[in-house]
Amino acid sequence: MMLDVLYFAWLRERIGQPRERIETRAATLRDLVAELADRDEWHASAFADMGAVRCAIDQELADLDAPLDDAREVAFFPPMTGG
Amino acid sequence: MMLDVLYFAWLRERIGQPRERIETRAATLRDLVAELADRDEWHASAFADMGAVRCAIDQELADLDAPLDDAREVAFFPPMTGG
Amino acid sequence: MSARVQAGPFDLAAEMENFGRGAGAVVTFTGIVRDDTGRMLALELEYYPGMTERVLAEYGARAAARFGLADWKIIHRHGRLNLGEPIMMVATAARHRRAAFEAADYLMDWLKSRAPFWKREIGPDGAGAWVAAKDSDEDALKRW
Amino acid sequence: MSARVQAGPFDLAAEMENFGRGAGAVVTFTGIVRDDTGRMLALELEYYPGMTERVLAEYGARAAARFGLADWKIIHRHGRLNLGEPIMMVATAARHRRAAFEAADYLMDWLKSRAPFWKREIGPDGAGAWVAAKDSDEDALKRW
Repeated sequence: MMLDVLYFAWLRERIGQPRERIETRAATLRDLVAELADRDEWHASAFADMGAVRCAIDQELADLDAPLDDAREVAFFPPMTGG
Repeated sequence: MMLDVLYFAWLRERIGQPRERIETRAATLRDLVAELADRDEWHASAFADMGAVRCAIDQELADLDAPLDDAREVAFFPPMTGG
Repeated sequence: MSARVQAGPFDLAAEMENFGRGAGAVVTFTGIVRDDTGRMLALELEYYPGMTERVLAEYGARAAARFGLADWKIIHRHGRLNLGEPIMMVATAARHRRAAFEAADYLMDWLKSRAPFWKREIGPDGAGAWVAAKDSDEDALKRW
Repeated sequence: MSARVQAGPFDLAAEMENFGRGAGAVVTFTGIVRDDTGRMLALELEYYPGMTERVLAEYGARAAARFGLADWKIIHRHGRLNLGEPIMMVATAARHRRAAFEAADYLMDWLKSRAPFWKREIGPDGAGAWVAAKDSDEDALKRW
Protein backbone atom coordinates (compact mmCIF):
# COMPACT_ATOMS: atom_id res chain seq x y z
CA MET A 1 0.00 0.00 0.00
CA MET A 2 0.98 3.65 -0.42
CA LEU A 3 1.69 5.53 2.77
CA ASP A 4 2.64 9.11 3.65
CA VAL A 5 5.31 9.09 6.33
CA LEU A 6 5.88 12.34 8.24
CA TYR A 7 8.83 13.28 10.45
CA PHE A 8 9.05 16.05 13.02
CA ALA A 9 11.77 17.82 15.00
CA TRP A 10 15.09 15.92 15.18
CA LEU A 11 13.66 12.94 13.29
CA ARG A 12 12.95 15.28 10.38
CA GLU A 13 16.49 16.64 10.63
CA ARG A 14 18.18 13.23 10.73
CA ILE A 15 16.17 11.91 7.83
CA GLY A 16 16.61 15.15 5.91
CA GLN A 17 13.01 15.62 4.82
CA PRO A 18 9.66 16.34 6.46
CA ARG A 19 7.74 13.62 4.60
CA GLU A 20 8.01 10.90 2.05
CA ARG A 21 5.54 8.76 0.19
CA ILE A 22 6.40 5.08 0.32
CA GLU A 23 5.10 1.72 -0.86
CA THR A 24 5.01 -0.84 1.93
CA ARG A 25 3.57 -4.17 3.00
CA ALA A 26 4.37 -3.67 6.69
CA ALA A 27 1.61 -5.04 8.95
CA THR A 28 2.43 -3.00 12.04
CA LEU A 29 4.26 0.17 12.96
CA ARG A 30 7.13 -1.98 14.24
CA ASP A 31 7.46 -3.66 10.83
CA LEU A 32 7.37 -0.28 9.14
CA VAL A 33 10.11 1.11 11.41
CA ALA A 34 12.33 -1.91 10.62
CA GLU A 35 11.74 -1.41 6.91
CA LEU A 36 12.47 2.35 7.05
CA ALA A 37 15.57 1.92 9.25
CA ASP A 38 16.96 -0.41 6.57
CA ARG A 39 16.78 2.23 3.86
CA ASP A 40 19.95 4.22 4.61
CA GLU A 41 22.12 5.50 7.43
CA TRP A 42 19.95 8.59 7.96
CA HIS A 43 16.82 6.55 8.53
CA ALA A 44 18.83 4.14 10.64
CA SER A 45 20.06 6.93 12.90
CA ALA A 46 16.56 8.40 13.26
CA PHE A 47 15.17 5.06 14.42
CA ALA A 48 18.18 3.94 16.48
CA ASP A 49 16.48 4.57 19.84
CA MET A 50 12.76 3.88 19.60
CA GLY A 51 12.36 4.71 23.28
CA ALA A 52 12.76 8.34 22.22
CA VAL A 53 10.28 8.14 19.34
CA ARG A 54 6.49 8.53 19.40
CA CYS A 55 4.23 7.46 16.54
CA ALA A 56 0.84 8.36 15.13
CA ILE A 57 -1.35 6.56 12.61
CA ASP A 58 -3.69 8.87 10.75
CA GLN A 59 -3.02 11.55 13.35
CA GLU A 60 -3.84 9.37 16.36
CA LEU A 61 -1.09 8.33 18.79
CA ALA A 62 -0.33 4.64 18.37
CA ASP A 63 2.16 2.20 19.83
CA LEU A 64 4.59 0.08 17.85
CA ASP A 65 2.35 -2.98 17.85
CA ALA A 66 -0.52 -1.10 16.26
CA PRO A 67 -1.61 -2.60 12.91
CA LEU A 68 -1.34 -0.34 9.89
CA ASP A 69 -4.51 -1.74 8.28
CA ASP A 70 -5.56 0.83 5.71
CA ALA A 71 -3.62 3.74 7.22
CA ARG A 72 -2.91 6.63 4.89
CA GLU A 73 -0.53 8.66 7.04
CA VAL A 74 2.03 7.68 9.65
CA ALA A 75 4.10 10.15 11.66
CA PHE A 76 7.24 9.81 13.80
CA PHE A 77 8.32 12.42 16.32
CA PRO A 78 10.01 12.93 19.71
CA PRO A 79 7.94 13.20 22.92
CA MET A 80 5.84 16.35 22.71
CA THR A 81 6.86 19.55 24.44
CA GLY A 82 3.81 21.80 24.19
CA GLY A 83 2.54 24.47 26.55
CA MET B 1 -10.81 57.06 76.27
CA MET B 2 -12.41 58.20 73.01
CA LEU B 3 -12.97 55.48 70.43
CA ASP B 4 -14.38 55.38 66.93
CA VAL B 5 -16.62 52.33 66.55
CA LEU B 6 -17.44 51.20 63.00
CA TYR B 7 -20.19 48.82 61.89
CA PHE B 8 -20.51 47.01 58.58
CA ALA B 9 -23.20 45.07 56.69
CA TRP B 10 -26.09 43.86 58.88
CA LEU B 11 -24.45 45.18 62.05
CA ARG B 12 -24.56 48.66 60.50
CA GLU B 13 -28.21 48.14 59.60
CA ARG B 14 -29.25 46.90 63.03
CA ILE B 15 -27.46 49.70 64.81
CA GLY B 16 -28.71 52.24 62.28
CA GLN B 17 -25.43 54.05 61.68
CA PRO B 18 -22.06 53.21 60.14
CA ARG B 19 -19.98 54.66 62.98
CA GLU B 20 -20.14 56.39 66.32
CA ARG B 21 -17.63 58.08 68.56
CA ILE B 22 -17.83 56.91 72.14
CA GLU B 23 -16.18 57.45 75.51
CA THR B 24 -15.29 54.14 77.18
CA ARG B 25 -13.19 52.57 79.90
CA ALA B 26 -13.54 49.04 78.53
CA ALA B 27 -10.30 47.06 78.90
CA THR B 28 -11.01 44.44 76.23
CA LEU B 29 -13.20 44.01 73.17
CA ARG B 30 -15.46 41.77 75.26
CA ASP B 31 -15.98 44.55 77.79
CA LEU B 32 -16.69 47.00 75.00
CA VAL B 33 -19.29 44.72 73.44
CA ALA B 34 -21.07 44.33 76.79
CA GLU B 35 -21.06 48.10 77.22
CA LEU B 36 -22.39 48.75 73.70
CA ALA B 37 -25.05 46.00 73.91
CA ASP B 38 -26.40 47.73 77.02
CA ARG B 39 -27.02 51.02 75.20
CA ASP B 40 -30.35 50.20 73.50
CA GLU B 41 -32.28 47.44 71.78
CA TRP B 42 -30.60 48.09 68.41
CA HIS B 43 -27.14 47.61 69.82
CA ALA B 44 -28.40 44.63 71.81
CA SER B 45 -29.75 42.94 68.69
CA ALA B 46 -26.52 43.58 66.75
CA PHE B 47 -24.45 41.90 69.45
CA ALA B 48 -26.94 39.14 70.34
CA ASP B 49 -24.92 36.39 68.64
CA MET B 50 -21.21 37.10 68.90
CA GLY B 51 -20.43 33.87 67.05
CA ALA B 52 -21.59 35.71 63.93
CA VAL B 53 -19.52 38.83 64.58
CA ARG B 54 -15.89 39.54 63.75
CA CYS B 55 -13.88 42.39 65.25
CA ALA B 56 -10.92 44.53 64.33
CA ILE B 57 -8.83 46.88 66.45
CA ASP B 58 -7.18 49.65 64.46
CA GLN B 59 -7.92 47.71 61.28
CA GLU B 60 -6.35 44.45 62.46
CA LEU B 61 -8.53 41.39 63.13
CA ALA B 62 -8.71 40.75 66.86
CA ASP B 63 -10.54 38.34 69.14
CA LEU B 64 -12.84 39.27 72.00
CA ASP B 65 -10.14 38.93 74.62
CA ALA B 66 -7.86 41.40 72.91
CA PRO B 67 -7.00 44.41 75.11
CA LEU B 68 -8.06 47.81 73.78
CA ASP B 69 -4.98 49.57 75.15
CA ASP B 70 -4.70 52.82 73.25
CA ALA B 71 -6.88 51.75 70.32
CA ARG B 72 -8.38 54.55 68.26
CA GLU B 73 -10.74 52.57 66.03
CA VAL B 74 -12.72 49.39 66.60
CA ALA B 75 -14.87 47.71 63.96
CA PHE B 76 -17.59 45.05 64.11
CA PHE B 77 -18.76 43.09 61.08
CA PRO B 78 -20.03 39.71 59.90
CA PRO B 79 -17.60 37.08 58.53
CA MET B 80 -16.10 38.40 55.30
CA THR B 81 -17.38 37.36 51.91
CA GLY B 82 -14.81 38.69 49.45
CA GLY B 83 -13.73 37.29 46.12
CA MET C 1 2.83 44.16 42.79
CA SER C 2 -0.28 46.08 43.68
CA ALA C 3 -3.71 45.85 45.26
CA ARG C 4 -6.58 48.24 44.86
CA VAL C 5 -10.29 48.67 45.56
CA GLN C 6 -12.47 50.61 43.18
CA ALA C 7 -16.13 51.13 42.27
CA GLY C 8 -15.69 51.21 38.49
CA PRO C 9 -14.94 48.36 36.11
CA PHE C 10 -11.40 47.26 35.25
CA ASP C 11 -9.93 46.34 31.89
CA LEU C 12 -8.15 42.98 32.01
CA ALA C 13 -6.04 43.83 28.95
CA ALA C 14 -4.85 47.17 30.29
CA GLU C 15 -4.12 45.60 33.67
CA MET C 16 -2.03 42.86 32.06
CA GLU C 17 0.07 45.29 30.03
CA ASN C 18 3.67 45.02 31.28
CA PHE C 19 2.54 42.61 33.96
CA GLY C 20 5.05 39.96 35.00
CA ARG C 21 7.92 40.85 32.66
CA GLY C 22 10.52 38.11 32.65
CA ALA C 23 8.15 35.48 34.07
CA GLY C 24 7.34 32.29 32.21
CA ALA C 25 3.79 31.86 33.45
CA VAL C 26 0.92 34.24 34.13
CA VAL C 27 -2.37 33.16 35.69
CA THR C 28 -5.43 35.38 36.02
CA PHE C 29 -8.64 34.76 37.89
CA THR C 30 -11.73 36.88 37.30
CA GLY C 31 -14.80 36.58 39.50
CA ILE C 32 -18.11 37.51 37.87
CA VAL C 33 -21.50 38.33 39.42
CA ARG C 34 -23.57 35.18 39.04
CA ASP C 35 -27.13 34.39 39.98
CA ASP C 36 -27.49 31.17 41.95
CA THR C 37 -31.03 31.89 43.11
CA GLY C 38 -32.82 32.92 39.94
CA ARG C 39 -34.05 36.07 41.67
CA MET C 40 -30.93 38.22 41.77
CA LEU C 41 -30.33 41.32 39.65
CA ALA C 42 -27.17 42.63 41.23
CA LEU C 43 -24.78 42.41 44.14
CA GLU C 44 -23.95 45.24 46.49
CA LEU C 45 -20.48 45.09 48.02
CA GLU C 46 -19.54 46.98 51.13
CA TYR C 47 -15.92 47.26 52.30
CA TYR C 48 -13.78 48.78 55.03
CA PRO C 49 -11.76 51.61 53.47
CA GLY C 50 -8.22 51.45 54.77
CA MET C 51 -8.35 47.97 56.24
CA THR C 52 -9.46 46.29 53.01
CA GLU C 53 -6.63 47.75 50.93
CA ARG C 54 -4.13 46.83 53.61
CA VAL C 55 -5.36 43.23 53.85
CA LEU C 56 -5.26 42.78 50.06
CA ALA C 57 -1.68 44.09 49.92
CA GLU C 58 -0.71 41.88 52.84
CA TYR C 59 -2.02 38.70 51.20
CA GLY C 60 -0.38 39.66 47.91
CA ALA C 61 2.98 40.06 49.64
CA ARG C 62 2.49 36.81 51.50
CA ALA C 63 1.74 34.93 48.27
CA ALA C 64 4.76 36.53 46.59
CA ALA C 65 7.08 35.31 49.36
CA ARG C 66 5.57 31.85 49.58
CA PHE C 67 5.41 31.08 45.86
CA GLY C 68 8.32 33.19 44.64
CA LEU C 69 6.17 35.39 42.45
CA ALA C 70 7.73 37.74 39.90
CA ASP C 71 4.59 39.89 40.06
CA TRP C 72 1.05 39.96 41.42
CA LYS C 73 -2.00 42.18 41.18
CA ILE C 74 -5.33 42.24 43.01
CA ILE C 75 -8.26 44.45 41.99
CA HIS C 76 -11.54 44.25 43.89
CA ARG C 77 -14.64 46.31 43.20
CA HIS C 78 -17.23 47.62 45.63
CA GLY C 79 -20.69 49.17 45.29
CA ARG C 80 -23.47 47.88 43.09
CA LEU C 81 -22.49 45.30 40.45
CA ASN C 82 -24.96 43.89 37.97
CA LEU C 83 -25.21 40.26 36.88
CA GLY C 84 -22.38 39.38 34.53
CA GLU C 85 -20.09 42.18 35.71
CA PRO C 86 -16.58 41.29 36.91
CA ILE C 87 -16.26 41.68 40.70
CA MET C 88 -12.55 41.18 41.10
CA MET C 89 -9.39 39.85 39.57
CA VAL C 90 -6.17 38.34 40.76
CA ALA C 91 -3.10 37.92 38.55
CA THR C 92 0.10 36.08 39.42
CA ALA C 93 3.35 35.76 37.48
CA ALA C 94 6.08 33.25 38.21
CA ARG C 95 8.96 31.49 36.55
CA HIS C 96 7.03 28.22 36.42
CA ARG C 97 3.37 27.49 35.95
CA ARG C 98 2.81 25.48 39.12
CA ALA C 99 3.77 28.45 41.31
CA ALA C 100 1.58 30.86 39.34
CA PHE C 101 -1.45 28.53 39.58
CA GLU C 102 -0.99 27.81 43.26
CA ALA C 103 -0.48 31.45 44.18
CA ALA C 104 -3.69 32.50 42.41
CA ASP C 105 -5.61 29.67 44.04
CA TYR C 106 -4.14 30.58 47.46
CA LEU C 107 -5.04 34.24 47.06
CA MET C 108 -8.61 33.41 46.10
CA ASP C 109 -9.03 31.13 49.10
CA TRP C 110 -7.81 33.87 51.43
CA LEU C 111 -9.76 36.67 49.81
CA LYS C 112 -13.01 34.68 50.06
CA SER C 113 -12.83 34.45 53.84
CA ARG C 114 -10.46 37.17 54.96
CA ALA C 115 -10.80 40.19 52.68
CA PRO C 116 -13.08 42.74 54.38
CA PHE C 117 -15.97 42.74 51.89
CA TRP C 118 -19.63 42.01 52.53
CA LYS C 119 -22.02 41.10 49.77
CA ARG C 120 -25.74 41.65 49.59
CA GLU C 121 -28.08 40.33 46.93
CA ILE C 122 -30.30 42.82 45.17
CA GLY C 123 -33.53 41.38 43.78
CA PRO C 124 -36.46 42.89 41.88
CA ASP C 125 -37.82 44.19 45.23
CA GLY C 126 -34.60 45.93 46.18
CA ALA C 127 -32.02 44.99 48.77
CA GLY C 128 -32.21 41.39 49.93
CA ALA C 129 -30.21 39.15 52.21
CA TRP C 130 -26.57 39.57 53.08
CA VAL C 131 -24.60 36.65 51.63
CA ALA C 132 -23.54 34.34 54.46
CA ALA C 133 -19.95 33.15 54.70
CA LYS C 134 -19.64 29.50 53.71
CA ASP C 135 -18.05 26.86 55.90
CA SER C 136 -16.53 25.41 52.75
CA ASP C 137 -14.68 28.70 52.16
CA GLU C 138 -13.33 28.63 55.70
CA ASP C 139 -12.32 24.99 55.26
CA ALA C 140 -10.49 25.85 52.05
CA LEU C 141 -7.95 27.83 54.09
CA LYS C 142 -6.76 24.64 55.73
CA ARG C 143 -5.25 23.57 52.42
CA TRP C 144 -2.48 26.14 52.82
CA MET D 1 -15.27 26.52 23.11
CA SER D 2 -12.43 26.67 20.62
CA ALA D 3 -8.83 25.67 19.97
CA ARG D 4 -6.50 27.13 17.40
CA VAL D 5 -2.88 27.18 16.32
CA GLN D 6 -1.37 30.31 14.81
CA ALA D 7 1.99 31.91 14.06
CA GLY D 8 1.08 35.46 15.06
CA PRO D 9 0.51 36.93 18.50
CA PHE D 10 -2.86 36.89 20.25
CA ASP D 11 -4.58 39.61 22.22
CA LEU D 12 -5.71 38.39 25.62
CA ALA D 13 -8.31 41.15 25.92
CA ALA D 14 -9.88 40.48 22.53
CA GLU D 15 -9.90 36.75 23.23
CA MET D 16 -11.66 37.27 26.55
CA GLU D 17 -14.39 39.47 25.05
CA ASN D 18 -17.67 37.59 25.45
CA PHE D 19 -15.81 34.63 26.89
CA GLY D 20 -17.68 32.57 29.48
CA ARG D 21 -20.94 34.50 29.60
CA GLY D 22 -23.02 33.40 32.55
CA ALA D 23 -20.06 31.83 34.38
CA GLY D 24 -18.98 32.97 37.82
CA ALA D 25 -15.27 32.30 37.43
CA VAL D 26 -12.79 32.71 34.59
CA VAL D 27 -9.18 31.53 34.80
CA THR D 28 -6.53 32.26 32.18
CA PHE D 29 -3.06 30.87 31.86
CA THR D 30 -0.47 32.47 29.57
CA GLY D 31 2.86 30.82 28.87
CA ILE D 32 5.72 33.15 27.97
CA VAL D 33 9.10 32.44 26.33
CA ARG D 34 11.61 32.39 29.15
CA ASP D 35 15.36 31.87 29.15
CA ASP D 36 16.54 29.29 31.66
CA THR D 37 20.01 28.94 30.17
CA GLY D 38 21.18 32.52 29.81
CA ARG D 39 22.04 31.82 26.16
CA MET D 40 18.64 31.73 24.49
CA LEU D 41 17.25 34.41 22.20
CA ALA D 42 14.13 32.69 20.96
CA LEU D 43 12.19 29.45 20.71
CA GLU D 44 11.18 27.76 17.50
CA LEU D 45 8.02 25.68 17.71
CA GLU D 46 7.16 23.00 15.20
CA TYR D 47 3.73 21.36 15.12
CA TYR D 48 1.73 18.76 13.22
CA PRO D 49 -0.94 20.60 11.21
CA GLY D 50 -4.20 18.72 11.49
CA MET D 51 -3.29 16.51 14.40
CA THR D 52 -2.31 19.35 16.72
CA GLU D 53 -5.59 21.24 16.28
CA ARG D 54 -7.53 18.01 16.76
CA VAL D 55 -5.67 17.11 19.96
CA LEU D 56 -6.16 20.60 21.43
CA ALA D 57 -9.90 20.48 20.70
CA GLU D 58 -10.09 16.98 22.17
CA TYR D 59 -8.49 18.00 25.46
CA GLY D 60 -10.66 21.09 25.64
CA ALA D 61 -13.79 18.97 25.25
CA ARG D 62 -12.51 16.48 27.79
CA ALA D 63 -11.87 19.25 30.35
CA ALA D 64 -15.32 20.72 29.66
CA ALA D 65 -17.01 17.40 30.39
CA ARG D 66 -14.91 16.60 33.43
CA PHE D 67 -15.11 19.99 35.15
CA GLY D 68 -18.47 21.16 33.82
CA LEU D 69 -17.03 24.16 32.02
CA ALA D 70 -19.29 26.89 30.64
CA ASP D 71 -16.58 27.81 28.13
CA TRP D 72 -12.95 27.12 27.25
CA LYS D 73 -10.39 28.40 24.78
CA ILE D 74 -6.92 27.24 23.79
CA ILE D 75 -4.58 29.23 21.56
CA HIS D 76 -1.09 27.92 20.81
CA ARG D 77 1.49 29.61 18.63
CA HIS D 78 4.10 28.03 16.37
CA GLY D 79 7.16 29.30 14.52
CA ARG D 80 9.84 31.57 15.96
CA LEU D 81 8.99 33.30 19.24
CA ASN D 82 11.33 35.74 20.91
CA LEU D 83 12.06 35.94 24.64
CA GLY D 84 9.16 37.51 26.49
CA GLU D 85 6.59 36.68 23.82
CA PRO D 86 3.47 34.74 24.82
CA ILE D 87 3.58 31.15 23.50
CA MET D 88 0.09 30.01 24.34
CA MET D 89 -2.97 30.62 26.45
CA VAL D 90 -5.71 28.58 28.01
CA ALA D 91 -8.92 30.07 29.39
CA THR D 92 -11.60 28.25 31.35
CA ALA D 93 -14.98 29.47 32.59
CA ALA D 94 -17.12 27.70 35.15
CA ARG D 95 -19.86 28.38 37.66
CA HIS D 96 -17.43 28.05 40.55
CA ARG D 97 -13.79 28.95 40.90
CA ARG D 98 -12.48 25.53 41.92
CA ALA D 99 -13.63 23.98 38.63
CA ALA D 100 -12.16 26.82 36.55
CA PHE D 101 -8.79 26.54 38.31
CA GLU D 102 -8.62 22.77 38.09
CA ALA D 103 -9.62 22.68 34.43
CA ALA D 104 -6.90 25.18 33.48
CA ASP D 105 -4.33 23.26 35.50
CA TYR D 106 -5.47 19.97 33.92
CA LEU D 107 -5.29 21.38 30.40
CA MET D 108 -1.78 22.71 30.97
CA ASP D 109 -0.58 19.36 32.29
CA TRP D 110 -1.96 17.58 29.22
CA LEU D 111 -0.75 20.13 26.72
CA LYS D 112 2.80 19.96 28.12
CA SER D 113 3.15 16.27 27.35
CA ARG D 114 0.49 15.47 24.78
CA ALA D 115 0.01 18.42 22.45
CA PRO D 116 2.02 17.79 19.26
CA PHE D 117 4.50 20.65 19.51
CA TRP D 118 8.28 20.46 19.55
CA LYS D 119 10.45 23.29 20.83
CA ARG D 120 13.95 24.21 19.86
CA GLU D 121 16.13 26.84 21.51
CA ILE D 122 17.64 29.49 19.31
CA GLY D 123 20.89 31.01 20.61
CA PRO D 124 23.26 33.67 19.27
CA ASP D 125 24.77 31.01 16.97
CA GLY D 126 21.44 29.99 15.48
CA ALA D 127 19.39 26.86 16.03
CA GLY D 128 20.37 24.90 19.12
CA ALA D 129 19.09 21.83 20.91
CA TRP D 130 15.56 20.51 20.79
CA VAL D 131 13.98 20.85 24.21
CA ALA D 132 13.72 17.41 25.81
CA ALA D 133 10.46 16.27 27.37
CA LYS D 134 10.65 16.31 31.17
CA ASP D 135 9.86 13.32 33.33
CA SER D 136 8.22 15.72 35.76
CA ASP D 137 5.76 16.78 33.04
CA GLU D 138 4.90 13.16 32.35
CA ASP D 139 4.51 12.52 36.07
CA ALA D 140 2.15 15.50 36.36
CA LEU D 141 -0.41 13.60 34.26
CA LYS D 142 -0.82 11.06 37.04
CA ARG D 143 -2.51 13.72 39.15
CA TRP D 144 -5.61 13.48 36.95
